[in-house]
Amino acid sequence: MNVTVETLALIVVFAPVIGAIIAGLFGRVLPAKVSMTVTTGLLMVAAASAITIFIGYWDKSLVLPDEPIRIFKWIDVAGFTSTWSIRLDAISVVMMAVVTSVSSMVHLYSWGYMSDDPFKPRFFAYLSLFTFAMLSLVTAADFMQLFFGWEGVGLASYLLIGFYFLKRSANDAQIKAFVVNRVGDFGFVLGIMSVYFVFGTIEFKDVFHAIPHHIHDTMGWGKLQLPAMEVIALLLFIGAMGKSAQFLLHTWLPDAMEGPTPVSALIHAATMVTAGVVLVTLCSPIFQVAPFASGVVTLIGAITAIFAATIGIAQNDIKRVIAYSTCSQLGYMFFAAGIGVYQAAMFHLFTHAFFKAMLFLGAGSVIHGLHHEQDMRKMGGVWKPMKITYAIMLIGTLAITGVGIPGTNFGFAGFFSKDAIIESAFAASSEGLPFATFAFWMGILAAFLTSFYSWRLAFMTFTGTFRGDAHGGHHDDDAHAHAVHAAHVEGHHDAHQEDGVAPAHESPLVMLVPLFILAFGAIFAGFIFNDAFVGEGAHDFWGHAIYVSPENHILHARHNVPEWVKFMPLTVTLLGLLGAMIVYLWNKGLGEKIAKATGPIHAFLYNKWYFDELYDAVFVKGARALGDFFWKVGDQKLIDGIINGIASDTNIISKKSVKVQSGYVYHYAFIMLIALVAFGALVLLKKG
Amino acid sequence: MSNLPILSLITWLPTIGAVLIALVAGISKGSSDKNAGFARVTALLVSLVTFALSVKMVMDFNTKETAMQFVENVPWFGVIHYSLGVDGLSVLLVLLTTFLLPLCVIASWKSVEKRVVEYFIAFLVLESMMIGVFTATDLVLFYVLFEAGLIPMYLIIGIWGGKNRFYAAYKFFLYTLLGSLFMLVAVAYIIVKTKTSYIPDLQTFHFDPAVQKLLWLAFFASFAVKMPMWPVHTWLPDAHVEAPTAGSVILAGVLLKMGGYGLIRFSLPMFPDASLYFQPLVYTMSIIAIIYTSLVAFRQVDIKKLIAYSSIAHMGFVTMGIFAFNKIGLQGAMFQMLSHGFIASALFLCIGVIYDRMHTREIAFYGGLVNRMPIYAAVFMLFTMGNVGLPGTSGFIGEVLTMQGTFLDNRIVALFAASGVIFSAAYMLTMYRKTVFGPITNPKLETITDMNWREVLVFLPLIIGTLILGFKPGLILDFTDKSVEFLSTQVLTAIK
Amino acid sequence: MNLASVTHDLAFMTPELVIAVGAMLLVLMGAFVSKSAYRAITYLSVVVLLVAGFLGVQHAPDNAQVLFNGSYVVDAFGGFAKLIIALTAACAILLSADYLAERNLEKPEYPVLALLAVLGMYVMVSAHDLLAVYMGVELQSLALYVLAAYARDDRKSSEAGLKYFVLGALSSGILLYGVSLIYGFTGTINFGKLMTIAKDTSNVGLIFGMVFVLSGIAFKMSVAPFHMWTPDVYEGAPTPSTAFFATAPKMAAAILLGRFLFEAFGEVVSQWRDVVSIMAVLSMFVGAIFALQQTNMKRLLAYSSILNMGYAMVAIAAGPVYGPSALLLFTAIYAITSVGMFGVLLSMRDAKGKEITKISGYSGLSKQRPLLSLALTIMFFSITGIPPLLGFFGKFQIFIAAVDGGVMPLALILVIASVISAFYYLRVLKVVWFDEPSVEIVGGLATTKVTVTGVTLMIALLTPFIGLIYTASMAAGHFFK
Amino acid sequence: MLQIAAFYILAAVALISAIMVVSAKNPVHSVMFLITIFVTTSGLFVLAGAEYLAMLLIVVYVGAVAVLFLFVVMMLDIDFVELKQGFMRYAPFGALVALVLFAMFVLVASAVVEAKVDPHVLASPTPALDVANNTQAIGRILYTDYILFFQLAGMVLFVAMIGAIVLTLRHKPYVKRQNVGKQVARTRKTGVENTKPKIGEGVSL
Amino acid sequence: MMEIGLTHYLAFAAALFTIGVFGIFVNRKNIIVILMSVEMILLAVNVNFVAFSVFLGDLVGQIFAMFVLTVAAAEAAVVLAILVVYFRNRGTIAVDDLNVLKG
Repeated sequence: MNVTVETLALIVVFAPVIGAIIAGLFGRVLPAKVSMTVTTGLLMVAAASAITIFIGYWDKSLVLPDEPIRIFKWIDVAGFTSTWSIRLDAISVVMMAVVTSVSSMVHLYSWGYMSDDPFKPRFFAYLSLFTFAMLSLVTAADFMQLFFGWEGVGLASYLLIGFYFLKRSANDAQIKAFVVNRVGDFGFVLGIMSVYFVFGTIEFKDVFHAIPHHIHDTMGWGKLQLPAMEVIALLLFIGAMGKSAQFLLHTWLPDAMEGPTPVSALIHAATMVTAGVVLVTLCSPIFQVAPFASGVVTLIGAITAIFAATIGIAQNDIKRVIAYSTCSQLGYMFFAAGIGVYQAAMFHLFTHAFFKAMLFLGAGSVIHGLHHEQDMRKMGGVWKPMKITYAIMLIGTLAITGVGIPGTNFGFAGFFSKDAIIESAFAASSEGLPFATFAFWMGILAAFLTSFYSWRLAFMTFTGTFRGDAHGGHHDDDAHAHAVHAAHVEGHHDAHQEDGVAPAHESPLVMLVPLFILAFGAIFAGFIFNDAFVGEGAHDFWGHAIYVSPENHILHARHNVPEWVKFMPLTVTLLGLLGAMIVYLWNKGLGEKIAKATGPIHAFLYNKWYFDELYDAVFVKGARALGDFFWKVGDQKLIDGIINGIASDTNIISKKSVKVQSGYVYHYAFIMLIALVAFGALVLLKKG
Repeated sequence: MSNLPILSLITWLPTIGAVLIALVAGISKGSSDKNAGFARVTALLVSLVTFALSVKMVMDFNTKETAMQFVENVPWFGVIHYSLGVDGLSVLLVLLTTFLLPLCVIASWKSVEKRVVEYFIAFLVLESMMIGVFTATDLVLFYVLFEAGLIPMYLIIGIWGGKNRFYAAYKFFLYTLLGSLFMLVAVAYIIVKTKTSYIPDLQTFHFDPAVQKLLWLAFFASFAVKMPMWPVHTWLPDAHVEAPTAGSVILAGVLLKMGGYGLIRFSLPMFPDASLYFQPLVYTMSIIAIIYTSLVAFRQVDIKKLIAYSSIAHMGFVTMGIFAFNKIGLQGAMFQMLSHGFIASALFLCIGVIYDRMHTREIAFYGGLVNRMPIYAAVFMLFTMGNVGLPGTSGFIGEVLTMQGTFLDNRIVALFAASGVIFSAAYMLTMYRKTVFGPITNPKLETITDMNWREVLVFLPLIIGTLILGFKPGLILDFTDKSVEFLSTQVLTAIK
Repeated sequence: MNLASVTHDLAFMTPELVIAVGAMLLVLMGAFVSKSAYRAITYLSVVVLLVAGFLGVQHAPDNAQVLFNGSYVVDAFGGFAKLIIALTAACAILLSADYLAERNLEKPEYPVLALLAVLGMYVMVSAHDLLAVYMGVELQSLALYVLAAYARDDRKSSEAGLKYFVLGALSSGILLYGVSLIYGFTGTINFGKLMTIAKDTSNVGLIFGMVFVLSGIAFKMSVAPFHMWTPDVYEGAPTPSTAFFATAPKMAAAILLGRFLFEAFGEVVSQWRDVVSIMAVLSMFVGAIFALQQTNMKRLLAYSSILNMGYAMVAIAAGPVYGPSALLLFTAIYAITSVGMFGVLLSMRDAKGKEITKISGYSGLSKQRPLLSLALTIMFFSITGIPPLLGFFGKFQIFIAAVDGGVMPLALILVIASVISAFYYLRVLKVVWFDEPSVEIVGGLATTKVTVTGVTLMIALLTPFIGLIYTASMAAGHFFK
Repeated sequence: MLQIAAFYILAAVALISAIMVVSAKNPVHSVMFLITIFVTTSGLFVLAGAEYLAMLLIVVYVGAVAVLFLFVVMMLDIDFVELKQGFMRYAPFGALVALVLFAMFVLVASAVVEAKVDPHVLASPTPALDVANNTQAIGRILYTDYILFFQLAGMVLFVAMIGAIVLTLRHKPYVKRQNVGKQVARTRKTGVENTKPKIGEGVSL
Repeated sequence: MMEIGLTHYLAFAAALFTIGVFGIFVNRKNIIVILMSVEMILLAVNVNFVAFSVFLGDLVGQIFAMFVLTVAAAEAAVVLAILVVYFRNRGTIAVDDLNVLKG
């Protein structure tokens, strides 16, 4: 093969954008199939190239260039330089493979899922655009380009969440996603500026090389001086929190489920939300010299993991459950990064991409089969018409709950990555890293909850009897398809209506094939790549991409943790399964009873800890009130009031003083005389 | 060809066109329709030729040079000369002006129905004044043209404006007049003291620091009103709301830039000490502008007002960048001005498109436009994102550079300014959602039509410009580079 | 003083002689030729003025010529002023022709009286002793009193004449009292001698007298607080007379005041700067504030006049070194603009030929008479001082003078007054451009059209060539070192 | 001594008359008191040695101006109005201002003693009495040094003449005036016209 | 000081002037009295001139006074003509009625 890695990388990054441009600009005039074929085809090509690079790198048959591939100069002002580049290192190679493969699967899947939608070209254009943005994010060689991709995926996410533009809730959700992300970006931008302020460059390589010279730098304002590295790390982490929906900035992710399900799979599970993890991993040289910031990462990650899991158990919307699950898993990744096992974080990211995408797509299959019903309370017994989907979902559940046999190399993908994280956390706690102990216990607890809600989902959806009404199942939640669907539904599905069996149908092959492929990943990804990512080969595999300070041996230390620690995750997972079986399989209705019995707690969880309400009251209402205040009081009353007041006062003065002009000669004469006397007196007094 | 007074030509060609229209319309007592047609075509041709000339000028411009280029110099009266010239700071602003004018003419093609002849005369005269402001290298000539623009703009708002146009026109006129007159006093002082009004000479003159402060304030009074900066901004929303679409485009696209240009051209190099002294003041005002007006924009029910407030916020970035006194900040400010010239203009044109159809700018009136106007929705989305400062659009570069420049100088200020990125997203996207997304609820919108080819033609160059500048900011930054560097070193050495 | 020196001196006075002889000849012509000669006389008087104006410049020597034992001075300063006075007066006379004919007032005495008033103004601007001041002022005033009351069947006109006279006579008395004090305390009334005396001795009587004379001239200039007659007289007098009042006499009085203060008291600026400054501020205040309430265009322009004379006072307050050229340039531009504005005012006639003086009558003018409203707009923006119109340069020069002369606070007050005044000018323009027409406006007559067009073109197009006027005013303003 | 007495008497009479001018109810009385002022002031002039002006004052003021006033007062046939309320209301403040003015005048006048005038400054020093008396002295310079003002005074009077005529002269259309030219130019042709009116039509004149 | 000096004359003139001025602005009766007050003012000025002239030994003052006299006569002629015209229009010469023009 004469094709160089550079060429492949270029294909990977730019194939999607070409597809996006074609479908976006000409989608309206070309037949929908053309747009779909072009975008999907190009993504397949990109995926093939990316996987080629990945495999090549993995089996060391391919050497990555040290220098990023420079494409064109973007910004260049006084050392504030950003060049469009493709950075090739372990992180970007892994991410490219993940992104393009998941994305191409999602493209393919969407042929089936979106078959009824009148705006297919637009959808595919957005998907490809997203892929391009994500790729430019993971291959960025400097902070600015990273930010470009960062915002680009934000834009694509915004567009896709609001894809059903007739739906009010979708429109609100898209704005929420964008604005909350912007809050993160606020920190991120400041972080980038701090980087430039401290290092005088924003090129990753130069920055990371220069770190030893700047470890003790401080920055701030006036008397307030803080350690520069901590500040930078924290600010960057705020950005990561936004994108990865971490605790406090998580509120947008569940709402983002308003978008079509393939979008949720691609963006809000497998790729975009992991950008934060990528960022922290990429900046490991900074985080490694910023212990406080790393501690914060650990803490937030751990809180997110448990917090999202608690909410997950109380949700009824199938996609929201998976969304909170995503949130929770991201928490794992973050606390892994926080304690310095970036490799484990990346590993979990990698495996999670497969099984979470698969879960979403499986859920999408169910939703599709049930004509866009998402409420699990109205499901049940779906396994019968959708056996393949059921099987896929079971694999996904096993993968996410991390089923595997400790001490051996047998297990689903999640087993390897999650256990690596939990064990590392324990190892870190014995090293005395901040919040590591907390993270460990939270990880364990979250694993239990993960198992519980994952199985709950599986049981509620697939087993038992169908609880929905035959026709009411499909609803206004898919606004485009609404009109189109009506006929579709009436025509096809009344036929296989049986008692207790869902009026569903198995998804077409075009939707199932991606599921199979992802299932393969979900089963074997952990097994295959365990060694390279977090095992003995980790050091070679990651190379310079991840920096771990010399004192940090957690990745090795995790092998030496006590046995109970190694078995702990599996135990709690099985406990969770047991719990779910008790509540949802064997005792029908127990779920509701528990919910009623724990009234306030359930409400608290069901309402997502009331974060939306809190934010709405504080930020949204606050901003509105402040805006009104500034506008009506500041602008209108005060500023315009003063100005109009001056004008009207002038007018009043004018009205009063014009009376002097009385028309009487003697008044005029008198005034002249007074003036004369006054002027005379003035000069006389001046003379003394 | 090198002897061709190209700057004079660019500057005065529109006026000549205006005179031509006036003469022909005055002589022919024929039907007013015929005159109107003639006025439109002439205005378009003249503005296009002007644009072509300025493109040629930009092509010939030497970006490696810091001195004024294409210099023309003729004694005018006293020490005052009619002297023109462009450097990196002004050359692109000239181009921006000449670029926007043909778009304005096309945008007004059908939407202006009454007094068409006068309208285009006013516009062409205004163009001359605006170009002149950027090409003048004589302080008095600058002032003359700076203020002369008031007359046509007053008439444009007053005659072709909306319901409440008198109030808006008054407010616009009196606000700016007050500001400029203070500047005039300072101009007089400078001329008396230095016996010259040639700007490059003045920039090397060192004023006594105490005097500098007063002069700076006087100049600032004028530029701050023009920018406009909080708290002298309230004329802008009113003016925008009442002005016709093309008037808003010019107002946002060019007139506001005069303030920023003035600060860069005069305040910084001529009064460096005072600029430093007043830096906290400007920072404060900029930050308030960014946060305060963003919050106010959030609450607007009139689309134009919203965009107007957003303009104020964006100009806040410009002032902040300018007063960071470093190259990045200044480059960012220059870029932000030009970029805002594209994006704000385009947004006002977007509003014009639906205003022409429905004659209202109430956000609540609209909703679901995407159903009937997909192309419009896409275009509007692009510029909404540009205004939000999304990377890939020109809006981003300006914001990030000004913030970075400020950050180097003052962390806290940059911190506050960065919060602007959140607010702008919030109000722009909310507005977009309310007007474009959702189902059509207002029956009057059932028959609204998408953009026609003429409207697309107007937007096309703006779209291309916004995107190209977003990806190749060097197109602008290379032009401004030398001049900004010269300026920033000059200022920094003067301060130290 | 012998015959030879009288002949010598008279040679420098050709302009004055032309006017005097012209006036007398025209009176004779009016008396012996039929009534239809009115128009011919009007045009002839315009010719006389143009000739006089031209000669005024032509005969202005490079070095000031002091004539008649130091009573009279012919120099570039006066020459410049004389040209403008003649030009604007000629315009004003031209404006009167059709107006008076339409009202059966077309008597040959009108242009003759105007000519004689101009003669008075010529004496005023050339006066070099207080006797010449007095005679010039009286000659001018007496003619103006008559012109104010000229529409003798109009109640307002005669009231205007009477008011003007009563107050004018009082101001003459004040002026004279001042003159007598100056004379008594110094023994001379000659400006040149006064300067040396004032420099050496600071005498209460002298300064006191100076203030009185200053007040007397300020009255003629309609500077606050001696302005009270202005709006009433402007409103009451026949409009062509008002046009005349608002232009040449203002210029003459301003120049006279300038000369009096600069030449006789130029060495003791501090003695009069306070008074002049107070007057300037008061005038600006009155001109800006009082005008806001006006509904009558003539009154509005009266206050505008007061305002602008306030600006002129700023130039005077700037002192003898920097003030004169600014004073010349400003008052010249003001006078030209002013006569143009009155040209528009005289063009405002309804279908019956009745003049429209209410501002509300201007509504929708732009729809009916676009060119006229364009002219009005240009003039109003010019007098507001908006560049690139001519008015700006006058104001700019005042700023320069104020800075140079160290009266910066006045410049700042000027700024505020300008903005307030812009408000009422804009109010008129708003009515003109934005309101719907209420009455039919038929527009002007031939003579007004000529004047309005001429002035408008001058204001609008002279900007590139402002250097000419500027250089002239600078040269003429340098009479005092 | 006589001089002093004369001065005080004349001055007192003049001032009292002045007050009477202002306060008399009947305008005719006012004119009479005005004449008194002129006459007494004339006396004061004589006392000072300016006899030519004294004479002129009588001739011009009493002979022309005062008579003109009297004539107008009679012609206009004005009612004798009472002093209105306004007078009393404004009088105190007016009087105060007038008093201040007067005080300032006196203050200034008293400073004249210190003022020293350099004789070289004088433009037209009074010649010694043996060279020329007051009238002669004035005559010598009036038509030479002050020829310009003499001419200007002529113009002033000219204006006054034209002004007075133009304001008051009226050509009443119903008054038949003799037009000599017209009478002389009359010929038979123009004088007589023969018409033959039909019945009932009449002749237009 | 038994000698009649310049100050005496000046004081007399000042008094006359003041009374004249006072006459102008306190008068509410008719305009003619105002006109007479004006004449008094001019007379006061003339007294000043003559007094100064005599005491300075300079004729300019008397010449000046003469011209003042002339002008005063001319003024009187003009003003009385205006007054007559005014009376014809209004039928009154009361000072208070002279206020159609105001504001």
